[in-house]
Amino acid sequence: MDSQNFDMGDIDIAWCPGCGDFAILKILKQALAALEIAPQELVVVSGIGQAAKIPQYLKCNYFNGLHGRALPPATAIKAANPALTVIAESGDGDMYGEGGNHFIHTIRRNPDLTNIVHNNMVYGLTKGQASPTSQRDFKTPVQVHGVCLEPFNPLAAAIALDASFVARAFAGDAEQTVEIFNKAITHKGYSLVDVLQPCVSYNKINTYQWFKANTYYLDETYEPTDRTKAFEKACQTDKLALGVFYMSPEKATFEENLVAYRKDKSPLWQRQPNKEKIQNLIESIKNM
Amino acid sequence: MDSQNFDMGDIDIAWCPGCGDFAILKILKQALAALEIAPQELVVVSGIGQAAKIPQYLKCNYFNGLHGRALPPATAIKAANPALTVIAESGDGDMYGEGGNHFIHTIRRNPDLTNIVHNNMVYGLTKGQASPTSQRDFKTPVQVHGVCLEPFNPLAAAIALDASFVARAFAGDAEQTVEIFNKAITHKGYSLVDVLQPCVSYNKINTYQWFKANTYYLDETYEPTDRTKAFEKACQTDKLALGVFYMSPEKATFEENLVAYRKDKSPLWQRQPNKEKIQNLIESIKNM
Amino acid sequence: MGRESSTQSGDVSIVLCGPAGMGIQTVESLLTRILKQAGYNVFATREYMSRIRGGSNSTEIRVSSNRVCAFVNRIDILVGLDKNAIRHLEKRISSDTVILADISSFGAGFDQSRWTFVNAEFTQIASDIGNKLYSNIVSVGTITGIFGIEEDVVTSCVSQRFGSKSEKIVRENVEAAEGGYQIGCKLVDSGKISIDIQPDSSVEEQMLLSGTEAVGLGAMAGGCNFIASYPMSPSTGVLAFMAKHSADFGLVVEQAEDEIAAINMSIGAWYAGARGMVTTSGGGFALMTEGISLSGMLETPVVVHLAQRPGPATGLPTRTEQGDLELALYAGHGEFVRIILAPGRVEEAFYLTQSAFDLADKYQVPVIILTDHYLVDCYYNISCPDLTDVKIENHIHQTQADYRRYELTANGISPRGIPGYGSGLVCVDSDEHDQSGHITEDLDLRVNMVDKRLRKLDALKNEILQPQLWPYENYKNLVICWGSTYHIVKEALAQLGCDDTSMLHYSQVYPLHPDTAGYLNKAAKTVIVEGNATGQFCKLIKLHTGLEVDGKILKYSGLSFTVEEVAESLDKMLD
Amino acid sequence: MGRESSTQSGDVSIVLCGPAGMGIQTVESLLTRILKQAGYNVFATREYMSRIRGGSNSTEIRVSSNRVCAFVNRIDILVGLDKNAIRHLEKRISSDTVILADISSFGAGFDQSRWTFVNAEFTQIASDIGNKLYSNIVSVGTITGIFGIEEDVVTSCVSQRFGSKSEKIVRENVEAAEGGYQIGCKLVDSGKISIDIQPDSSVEEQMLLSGTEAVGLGAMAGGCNFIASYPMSPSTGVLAFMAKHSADFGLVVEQAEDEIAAINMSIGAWYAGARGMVTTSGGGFALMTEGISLSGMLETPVVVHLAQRPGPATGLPTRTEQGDLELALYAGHGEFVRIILAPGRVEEAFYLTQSAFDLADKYQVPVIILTDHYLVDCYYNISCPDLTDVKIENHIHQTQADYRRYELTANGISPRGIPGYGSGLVCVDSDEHDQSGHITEDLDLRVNMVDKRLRKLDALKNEILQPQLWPYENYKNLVICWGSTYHIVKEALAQLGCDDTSMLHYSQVYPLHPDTAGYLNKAAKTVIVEGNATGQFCKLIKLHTGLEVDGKILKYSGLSFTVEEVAESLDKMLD
Ligand SMILES: Cc1ncc(C[n+]2csc(CCOP(=O)(O)OP(=O)(O)O)c2C)c(N)n1
Ligand SMILES: Cc1ncc(C[n+]2csc(CCOP(=O)(O)OP(=O)(O)O)c2C)c(N)n1
Ligand code: SF4
Ligand code: SF4
Ligand SMILES: [Mg+2]
Ligand SMILES: [Mg+2]
Repeated sequence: MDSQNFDMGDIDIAWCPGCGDFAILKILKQALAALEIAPQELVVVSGIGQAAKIPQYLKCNYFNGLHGRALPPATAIKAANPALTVIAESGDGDMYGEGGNHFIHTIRRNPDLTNIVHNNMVYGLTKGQASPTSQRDFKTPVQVHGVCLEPFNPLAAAIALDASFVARAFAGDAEQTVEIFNKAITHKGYSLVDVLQPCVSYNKINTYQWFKANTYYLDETYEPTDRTKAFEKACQTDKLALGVFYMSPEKATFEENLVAYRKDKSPLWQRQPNKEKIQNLIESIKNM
Repeated sequence: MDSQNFDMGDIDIAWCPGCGDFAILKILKQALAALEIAPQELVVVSGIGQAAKIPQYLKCNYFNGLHGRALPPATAIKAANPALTVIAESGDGDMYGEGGNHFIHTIRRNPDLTNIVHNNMVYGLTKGQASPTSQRDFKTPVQVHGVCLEPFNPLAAAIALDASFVARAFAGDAEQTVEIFNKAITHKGYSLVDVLQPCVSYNKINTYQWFKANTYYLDETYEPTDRTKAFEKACQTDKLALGVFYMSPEKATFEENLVAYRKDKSPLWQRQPNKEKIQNLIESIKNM
Repeated sequence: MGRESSTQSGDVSIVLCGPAGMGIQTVESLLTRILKQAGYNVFATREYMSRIRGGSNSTEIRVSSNRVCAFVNRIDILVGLDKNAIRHLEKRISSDTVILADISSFGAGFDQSRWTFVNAEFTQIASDIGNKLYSNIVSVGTITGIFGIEEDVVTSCVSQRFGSKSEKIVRENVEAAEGGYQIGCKLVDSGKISIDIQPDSSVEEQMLLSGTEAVGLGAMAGGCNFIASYPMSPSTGVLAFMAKHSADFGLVVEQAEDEIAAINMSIGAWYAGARGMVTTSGGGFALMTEGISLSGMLETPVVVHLAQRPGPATGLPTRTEQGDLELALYAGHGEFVRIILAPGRVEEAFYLTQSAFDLADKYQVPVIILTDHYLVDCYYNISCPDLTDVKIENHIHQTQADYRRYELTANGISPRGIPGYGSGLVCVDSDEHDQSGHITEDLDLRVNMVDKRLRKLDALKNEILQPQLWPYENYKNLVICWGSTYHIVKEALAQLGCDDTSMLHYSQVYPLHPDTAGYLNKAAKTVIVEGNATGQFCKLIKLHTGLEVDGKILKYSGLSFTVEEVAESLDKMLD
Repeated sequence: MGRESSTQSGDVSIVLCGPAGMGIQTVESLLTRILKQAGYNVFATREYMSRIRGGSNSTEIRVSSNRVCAFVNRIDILVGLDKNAIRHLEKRISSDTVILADISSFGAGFDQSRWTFVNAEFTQIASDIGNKLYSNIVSVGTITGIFGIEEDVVTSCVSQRFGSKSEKIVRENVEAAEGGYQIGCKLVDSGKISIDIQPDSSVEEQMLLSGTEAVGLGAMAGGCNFIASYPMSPSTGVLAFMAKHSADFGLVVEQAEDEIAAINMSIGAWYAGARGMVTTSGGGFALMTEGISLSGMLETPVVVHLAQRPGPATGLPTRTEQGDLELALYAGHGEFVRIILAPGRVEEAFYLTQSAFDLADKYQVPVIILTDHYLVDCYYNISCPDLTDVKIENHIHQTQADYRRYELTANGISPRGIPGYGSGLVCVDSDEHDQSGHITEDLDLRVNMVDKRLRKLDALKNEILQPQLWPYENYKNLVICWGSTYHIVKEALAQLGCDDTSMLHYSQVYPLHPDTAGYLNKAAKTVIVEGNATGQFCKLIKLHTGLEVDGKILKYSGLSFTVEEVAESLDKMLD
């Protein structure tokens, strides 16, 4: 499939020229095309932020919900219709800040969806405050004396939660990021891809150059099944490794665990209440 | 100091006879007494749940707030008056479920408070639904077919977030738990003590016996400064280790980082708005 | 007992009281089932503390020749399982109350002089059988003995109830019941107690149903196949009910990490074509406020069951109140349309919950079902809900390639597609959006979209439920109420027996029925009965009609109104 | 220009328009400061899209002989920084508008025929200096030239503004301004444009202040020393303002992980004796709903700045609306007292925010300061706030050993202790509690506690702000408004010049002033002006007075009302 299948034509894109989000949009289209996913079978769920605008610029079904709340509807959409391909995509503030609790518990739930996080280490849309991943001493109009909180380490956290698939990518490297997206989307279960994304307007520290200088790829010999090793890698923050950090031992997905699909595989929208069964239930309560 | 200093006298305690919460209350009193903390200088902050009732039965200042929201007011109280000893204490549902986002970000903030979690692996007060730490296959009136989410591993998560102090204790062992509480309370910075607590009414799986059979203490040679080792220990869930898992390299606390105390060490309540300074600021804005 | 010759004849109020954990709930459910099986009209309501063990909890069971469905203050027979029971219910005990208790177990020095005590050796008999814990079953037996129910019915009900346990346990329970039964018979024989209540032939075909079960069943009948919620009293029962039947009925039931996740999940489920709901109470609903607004903006339906309890904040977790009406009315930032239903009866909880899903689907708005602790927790015999006439509605459209989710239409309702059904794309957006669902900064379009969303209020006006006027078309006095107080007010009016006073009960509180002003204007005097401190429904009426209600009967102690206090207050106000 | 002989003489509306990221904000702030320094009355308001680069944003700067403080539709001079500017403002451009633009940069084929264009080579001059980006500074120079401001004033302002940059940059900016200045002078000389505005001697002692700064300064003056918030337009500016001055003033400023943390932190801070606040917008406030209820129950004060933007849900993040009044009024489950202030002017934003902290402290209730995007974002010259008469209140009590946090008192207010000050213990509880703050199931006490909490409403009734009536004590028509529309309605009335019409402006919306009915009853006709679609304040008036407002002027496009449209609508309605 050609990635143009996902193009929206001549639209006005609200991102700043040079923003890493453009690269991620392009990469996403390529990955989706390579996987032959029809726009009609795809749902992109996002929150609010610059990153969260991505489905607006992609030919797909989408649910552009509340700030911080991409994962709960994404999980529910997948649960309501497991045949859909579901991608939950948003910014670092959205996913790890406002949405932090859903991040934790979605990983525990393990729905078969792909969670792509545009990690620009800043709140872009609201004009440059610190995000949970902002580095120490990063100065902003709110963090006037520099950030003094420990930066959130999404990979270490996801590995600690035994996430099914954990990867980091860099928006500046299309080729390998397409690869990683492909793996994440085809992976069964929850997969996290934290994508390092330069914000040219509000993050003058973690620029394209900085990311290039401070990242490297996990090599061929790296085994993503060793949780402790993966954790160690994730904790290494002087240089940021890229690639697939961790894949947990296979576990059932959220949808697979749902009793709703034990006898009936059809999506929920195709089901009608069964009057007779309900009437029987009423009868059995009556006789209790 | 005698631990009776913290007794409330002849009060009606709403916990079930035999509940592990009684043991934790007693242990807490002992630790506080050993540390010679005056009730007037102590603030216990809790959410809602059985565990969260603990300050009601302790002679102390307390803030018994909303379900899931113990950590934000605890952080603020410490920030508003760093001289106070602040303990944030609640149940596993409260801290890791409803309050999960605050758990993450409080660790990042590193206020000098002690976070004690009564981990009974169940929602006690609401009559026995699964909590985030409930084990797989645990059956409840809501999880009728058994829990199928990955149990939340608070220690692994805290270590992933590079928490300042991370420990696990068992309510059934007063002596060693007093020790751990002492260490946690005297530790500078955020300290987590996850206390395994039998719930005699709603958790018939993780009983006193079960905990006894399934725990052991980290031995003398264990070094709590190695993050990877600590993580490995935390991930080991066939048998649960007890003791201090991890202490991060020393970092500044939230209060220490606050510019509010750079020039003035007095608690916020002693400060009055400085009219002259404000008038000067107005003047300087005028001339901008 | 004093009762038998009093006007309450044919209607007995039995109250069981004891600490949590002592099995009152077992007693209650067993006793109500036996009584119902014996053909009596039965009503039960509990009041209990927010604790698992200890304290004092009580259950009122009314047994009656005619159907009764309301909480009364009067206690005819009090079964006190411990000493505290007497203190706990002190205010409700009168000289007519017979207190059945094992007084020996209350310890020495217990003052029996103040009220009418009848000793019953519950504990002794239980101990003889082998375990003091059986004393609650003994008390069940005693009551059934007093009622002169066939002993067979009693023993078979007891065996059925414990059927899943070991044979020994079943046998011992039966023995306990029989032991109690003998006590009961003796009490009647000795003339200490007697009861004059007739079985009612219509009861046999009826069922005992609680508000919780009614909401749950109604949801299933409404096609609900998805529920995500976070436990919170008194709303959790609905979640548990759905969970219990999830495998059989193919329902997705998920305990969310918090209420915010719950509502966002349910909205997501609706987006994908499911029929989703959440069940919660005030504090949880407060957290869902932003989600309610999301539903309004996305025009993706959602059904919320809001079971009220007293606030603010944590308040009284196991008590009742009607204090969250205004929260339900105004929750959510920005302006959009909602529907709020407030069933007055258990049957209605079924039918209205069923219809909530159709309404939500049809108008693409949030629908809130406002109940309270009292309603969800009480139960009584009702005619079995009948699905014959329930129409299964379906408002999902198959999309075409040029599908636009927010097409501007005359009535404000745009055909709702779902992803994966049709060749179109379904784009929903919490930002202001164009017809295709894409974010817009076109401020003329903004105005059109606001208007479109608000237009739905007109569209749904034809479906507003008529408030129920009872018993007279013409009245001098009008007593207004809403939600769970239906039967209480009705019985109070019946008790007062005024022939110039009617009740006007609302089971849809918003939008308020346009005939409201008409009803009120017809009355010389209007009184409202509400379970809150500020008269929230009163304010809603004023807002919509400009009319001031003349009198207010408000209660916010955490307990439901009793028939007597409503009657008494009305009596004072209406003369 | 056409203006000079028109009635608008003495008052010019200059609008600058260009894409985000092109430095309009620099132009605006530089220009307003220069104009103010030159002794002109200045007003500025922006409208912009929710994006960082591109799109079309505009700023209106009104310069005038007399003080003006309101948004007008009229554009006298439009400085178009790109081609889209013209399209973006199309509806506001009239035949009297002079469009100043570097038309050569608009590309070939640009149609100049429709309006009055005056070419100004912003880009050329900028490029000559070395960077096209200077073209915005060139435009600043041009305007100052047109106004005939002393060149010295201009260059010194420009150097001051860029003083922290390299010498080269300062020099180039000054050159750009000078280049523009020449253009301006030439335009005047050639008669293409001329301006007739007098400096106002009172301006010198005044300051330019935005609503954001006023709220921030007011908070500081109110003793606020703690703010925890989560960024959300248009409320974030207050957080940034406090952060900027945190070191100097010893403030704790924390960006919370979410709004729930923010409000719970601020309540915690108050508990410990700090004066805490949060700043947020509708969606964030929705998430704080449970926290508002907590403040009500704990009787621990909190101050919330709620800067409204259009909803529902994400809505229009950078636009304005008055759509969250009802949310503010009813947020929180259960029943408790709150205060809602809605400053109408920038000065008032200062004074009311200051007093919000005292009110919160005194009555131990949540106080909400309801502003909106328009108010926080606009600025104009005002008299410098004066702290001389501001009384520093302090309501914290030193505790004794027998201290009880919730002592039942006649006015409902219990002395508030804090931990660590005194020998008592301070116990606050979100459950219903006894006087000592311990959880209770005593239902009589429950009633007492509800009554106590609600009694505070009576206590604070003496401090409700009188609505402002202007200009006539006696009137036939009354135009009601609240919050940010103060100056707009006032100017509209002034423009209409009716001698029988007054404005009644509310800067405290709740509790509603008891004289309201009196004011309304005096009028033959009442009209409300509100920035929402359903007339929320109108409903509040109806609820409290039973009175229906005769006419509604509502706007919910995302833009503020303009003076002209209010005047026009009033003109139609009042005759
Ligand atoms: C409840 C709520 N709080 C706050 C906001 C304001 N808000 C919108 S986007 C955003 C942060 C965006 O940061 P991030 O998720 O990192 O995305 P980016 O813009 O950097 O891509 C915030 C705070 C909101 N829309 N809703
Ligand atoms: C917002 C909100 N949601 C839900 C509840 C109901 N609730 C009270 S306690 C509790 C869970 C308690 O579990 P845990 O924290 O593990 O404490 P435990 O009772 O087991 O000690 C819940 C769900 C509430 N009070 N507030
Ligand atoms: S602000 Fe940053 S993240 Fe947002 S569009 Fe611009 S460059 Fe990208
Ligand atoms: S329910 Fe469990 S946790 Fe709660 S008091 Fe009883 S034993 Fe303890
Ligand atoms: Mg970001
Ligand atoms: Mg628990």
